[in-house]
Amino acid sequence: MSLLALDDVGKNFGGLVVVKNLSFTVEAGQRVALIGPNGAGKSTVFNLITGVYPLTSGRVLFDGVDITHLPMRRRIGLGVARSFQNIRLMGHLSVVENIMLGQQPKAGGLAALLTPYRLMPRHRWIEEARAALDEAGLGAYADLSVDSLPYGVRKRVDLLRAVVANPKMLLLDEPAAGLNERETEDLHDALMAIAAKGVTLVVVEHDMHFVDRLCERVVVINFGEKIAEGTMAEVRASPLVREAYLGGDATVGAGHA
Amino acid sequence: MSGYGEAILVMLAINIVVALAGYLPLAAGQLNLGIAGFMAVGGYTSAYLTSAYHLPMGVGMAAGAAAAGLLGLLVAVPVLRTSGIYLALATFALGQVIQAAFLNIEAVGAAAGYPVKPYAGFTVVLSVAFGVLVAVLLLSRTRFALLLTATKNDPLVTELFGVDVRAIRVAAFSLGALIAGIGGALYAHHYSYLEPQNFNIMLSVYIALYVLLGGTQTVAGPIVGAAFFTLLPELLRAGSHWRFVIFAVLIILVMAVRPEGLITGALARRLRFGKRREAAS
Amino acid sequence: MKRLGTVSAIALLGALAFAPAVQAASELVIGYSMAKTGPYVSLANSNEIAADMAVDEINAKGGVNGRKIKLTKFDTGGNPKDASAAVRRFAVDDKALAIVGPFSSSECRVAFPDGERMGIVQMSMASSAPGLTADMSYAFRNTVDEGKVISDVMETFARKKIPSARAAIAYGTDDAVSKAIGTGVLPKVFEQYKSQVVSTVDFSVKAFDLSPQASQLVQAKPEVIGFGAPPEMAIKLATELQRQGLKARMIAGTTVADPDLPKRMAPAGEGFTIGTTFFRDLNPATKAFSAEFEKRAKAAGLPRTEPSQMDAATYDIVLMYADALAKTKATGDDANLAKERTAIRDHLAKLKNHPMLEGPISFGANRDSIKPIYILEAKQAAWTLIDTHEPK
Amino acid sequence: MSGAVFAQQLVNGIMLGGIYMLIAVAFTLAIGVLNFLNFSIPGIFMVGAIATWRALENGWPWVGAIAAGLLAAGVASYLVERFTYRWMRGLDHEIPLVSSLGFLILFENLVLIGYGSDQQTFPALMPDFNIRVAGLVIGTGQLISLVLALVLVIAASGLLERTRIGRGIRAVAENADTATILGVEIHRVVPALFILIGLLSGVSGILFAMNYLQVSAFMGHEIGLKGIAAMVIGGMGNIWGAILGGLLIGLIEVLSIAFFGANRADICVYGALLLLLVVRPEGLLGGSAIVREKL
Repeated sequence: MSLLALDDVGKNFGGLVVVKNLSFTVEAGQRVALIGPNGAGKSTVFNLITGVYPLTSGRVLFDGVDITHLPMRRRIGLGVARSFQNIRLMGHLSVVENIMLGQQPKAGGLAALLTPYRLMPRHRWIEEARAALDEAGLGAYADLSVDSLPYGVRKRVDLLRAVVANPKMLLLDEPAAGLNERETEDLHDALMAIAAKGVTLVVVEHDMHFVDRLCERVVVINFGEKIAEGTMAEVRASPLVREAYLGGDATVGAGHA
Repeated sequence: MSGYGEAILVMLAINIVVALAGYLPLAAGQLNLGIAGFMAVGGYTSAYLTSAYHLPMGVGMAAGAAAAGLLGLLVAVPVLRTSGIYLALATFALGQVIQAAFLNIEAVGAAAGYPVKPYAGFTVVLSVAFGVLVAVLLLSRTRFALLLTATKNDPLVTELFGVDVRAIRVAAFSLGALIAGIGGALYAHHYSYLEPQNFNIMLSVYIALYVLLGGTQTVAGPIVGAAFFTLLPELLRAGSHWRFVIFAVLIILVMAVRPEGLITGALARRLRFGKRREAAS
Repeated sequence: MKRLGTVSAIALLGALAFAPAVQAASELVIGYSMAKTGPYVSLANSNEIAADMAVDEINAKGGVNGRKIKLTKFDTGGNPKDASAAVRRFAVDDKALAIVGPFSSSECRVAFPDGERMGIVQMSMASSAPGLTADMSYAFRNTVDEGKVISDVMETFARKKIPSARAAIAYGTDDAVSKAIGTGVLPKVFEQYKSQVVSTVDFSVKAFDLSPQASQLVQAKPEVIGFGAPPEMAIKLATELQRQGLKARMIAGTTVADPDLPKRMAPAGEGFTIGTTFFRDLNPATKAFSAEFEKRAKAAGLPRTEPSQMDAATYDIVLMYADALAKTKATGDDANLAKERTAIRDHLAKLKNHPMLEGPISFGANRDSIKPIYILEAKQAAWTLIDTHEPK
Repeated sequence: MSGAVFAQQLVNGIMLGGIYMLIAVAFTLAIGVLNFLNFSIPGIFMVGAIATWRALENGWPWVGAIAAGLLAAGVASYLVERFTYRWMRGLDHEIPLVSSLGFLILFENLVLIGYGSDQQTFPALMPDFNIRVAGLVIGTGQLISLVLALVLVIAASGLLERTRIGRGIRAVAENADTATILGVEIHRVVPALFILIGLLSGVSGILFAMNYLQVSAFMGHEIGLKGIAAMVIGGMGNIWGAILGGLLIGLIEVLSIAFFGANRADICVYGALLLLLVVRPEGLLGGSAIVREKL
């Protein structure tokens, strides 16, 4: 059974068709990339999977559960977490508090909500959030406002916030965008380490070199439709894909698109 | 202590309570322009129960707070389907309706007002206000407070991280209404008289101003705001006529220089972090 | 820097809270709770002139019991909470023997219970909401019962055969005094004088548009309209009635007694008849008072220089206090303060036909004053005295 | 109630609605374009009327006095823009609201110091400023207000549709950042809009004074609150909605006074507003403006 399955998914905004008859699956533990030209509907697919937009047609299955109509806040409990293209950290919270938003206190309900944890500097949640930051090499930033951080650091905090939710599947929206070579390399290593723990990765990314190194499988969409699927090499051979990327055979797979 | 000082401290204490009532929903990004209405519900409920049924003042106040909180819950559930400005306007309408309703209820004197018998003196008012303050401070150190800020900052992302944003908003709003009820009950029992005319829109607006001027990101914000609005007109007393003009100009200037309020989260963090660094060195 | 801010804020708070006012021991202190700013400014800020006048006159004659009188003032801005603060300051910090004011009924409601708890006399110059002084013993008002005033107006109408068979009632519904006049006083008075009430309309005292009410009155065609609301509303209703073409005589009690009212509502207010407790051209004393008042009001740059009934009432309150201080041999010494304050109360409560500027004043069962009522009619943009009712 | 009185009451309601309209349009422009609940509008309304009254007291001719009132209102509104919105654009929507309230307090207290709390008599333009038709009395000031409101709204929509500054305003209403990228000079468009809002409020205040023959420091309060209600009922940001909302609020107020008494009128007016916000928050004429933001 696949971890994620999109079954004939469609999405219209008013009269505008953004996603059409889209079906693909992701197996547990896989590293999959979702690529396509600008405006192909990649981010919309993420929004459909996470429930930000309701589907116009079709269904979404996750871990054997039909989540098509599940409220978006319930999906993280099943194991779906995501990062954001335009880094959406909470500017009024500190770094460690942003990480704590990612933490999913499992039991306790109201008690978990109302524990005055900040009165206890050694509280489990704070400890865990700080430990996660230390592990990611971000410990020095823990008590700063996120607004004051450099772009690369904010990007890593955004990713870490999704990771601490302990998801089964991580949706990453352009994780490498805006990073320099060194940072991209670090990101690659970090994602490989996350994957090694058994987390499934689905990545939207324009940096084909990065995709090529990270992902085992690629799904290509254009105008909301799937036009190719397979390994990077297979996809690269597809004439439809070449056409989609402005007919330029050099752009696909060679560096930054 | 001087009689005047006591009177000012009582005003300050009640203003802090109602500022906290406005702060909780504002921390989650909702402006309540009907706080005076919730105060009226709390005040009248307590006054009526203690006068007509001779219940003890503590019971009356608790009932007043509960009534205001319950009303908040009833209003918040339908109205919070929408957000932002709509909630502000709905609460404004609600405040007007509550005021107009009390003008029509003869059992509590309608326009003539309602005398309140049990008297809450200086000590009682300050103790209750202190209790409310401690409760809100404790609350501000929980995950709930974290989620309030996150909800205000970015409701969509907060929801994606598994938070029922609407429930958080409803809870913040209703808790605020409950605290406003306590504030109203304190007012009723200290000033011994309730008039519907006192609980007008301008009172709600001023309470919202306490919070926005002080800052919506920390509990210190509404306290500083309430102190600013209570003490400044007293300090400007010498200017008599001009005091409200100076006061208005100060509001405009403060908001121009610190649009997020006098006390921001970043400032509070800097102070806290600074302290920690000092302790470490 | 931050710490400096905190420290100075605490210091400031401390200064506010703990600094008692410094008093010269040789003076007898009277508190004056005034609504000099805020919503009542136009009615209340001239009271201060009358109060100062009274104090100056007393001190010019050597004061009371060999000591000068000192008026210590507190501006409440018309706000009940501040009126409460004022009582506390006068009673605790200033060691006042009695308090002039507060002004409005809303302030009295809050300040009277405070005064009761602290055992200090207060006397309002303007509040006329019914029943405010019941259950109290230190709360006085130098104002009269609206029922008596309006009844006097109707008695004058009956005596002078002014047509009043068809009557209507117009009152403010969200103000205690106005509503009491509209629902309690006027129906009873009209019944007593055999006037048939053909229409009753109510309005909010904040309303600006009285067209629906006027339309109803126009249809009912009354000869007199009993009116219960503040003066501003009288102008609005008279103007609107004129616009819709109704000629009826409006009558009212002391709520609309504004010296400038006929001028402000002219020509719509022609024939408006009210009962009040002060008339400037009554006798040499009132004329002299008015002349001196006018001089001081001009010097202070006030827009209105003619004294109102509240100004006269304020003046008389100070004089009554001075008389009470003299009769009770008050010293203002800390040790006897509570006893002396109570003695003042007991003296005032027994006052009978005490000759004052407004006429002979007594205090009734609830310590509301009983004094002459002057019936005034608006003629050519001025009040003219058409009748006087001495207290029985 | 007889037919004649009911007809008169309908006229009264529509005429009162005419007064509410203009102020509702001013509120709706501020909300629709700038997402700014501008609480200084009742203050500007009052400033326009007071300035006109002062000028008349000083013996100015009517035209000059009205021009002075409009100028004062325009300047006041520009000041509000200068010291509230300009410094706070892009922050939470309730922040400029605080400063606009600061301005309301400022304007009212300045007038309070200058002219007292008394309501002042505003001179009548002519002895009987009314039209009498078939037993009905129609206030000319209200009628002018009603007609003027309609004319101004048609003119304003024309302005928004056809002129450069109008297109700029609409672009800002869509998205201020995009508008800036598209080359809209936001630093000129927004002040222009504020001056327009000021003039509308000023006209409204002057017509109010001519009609009710009174001005005072707090004259803007009641009408401002009703104007907000009218704006919401019509649909925030929709100019025609403000017209409809103004009429409806006027009618609800007058008819509820006539049938249930004045102490029930506020319950009816604000109860209707509350009900509408629960049932149909976008207002009667408002489209569904609540679109999920894009990630």
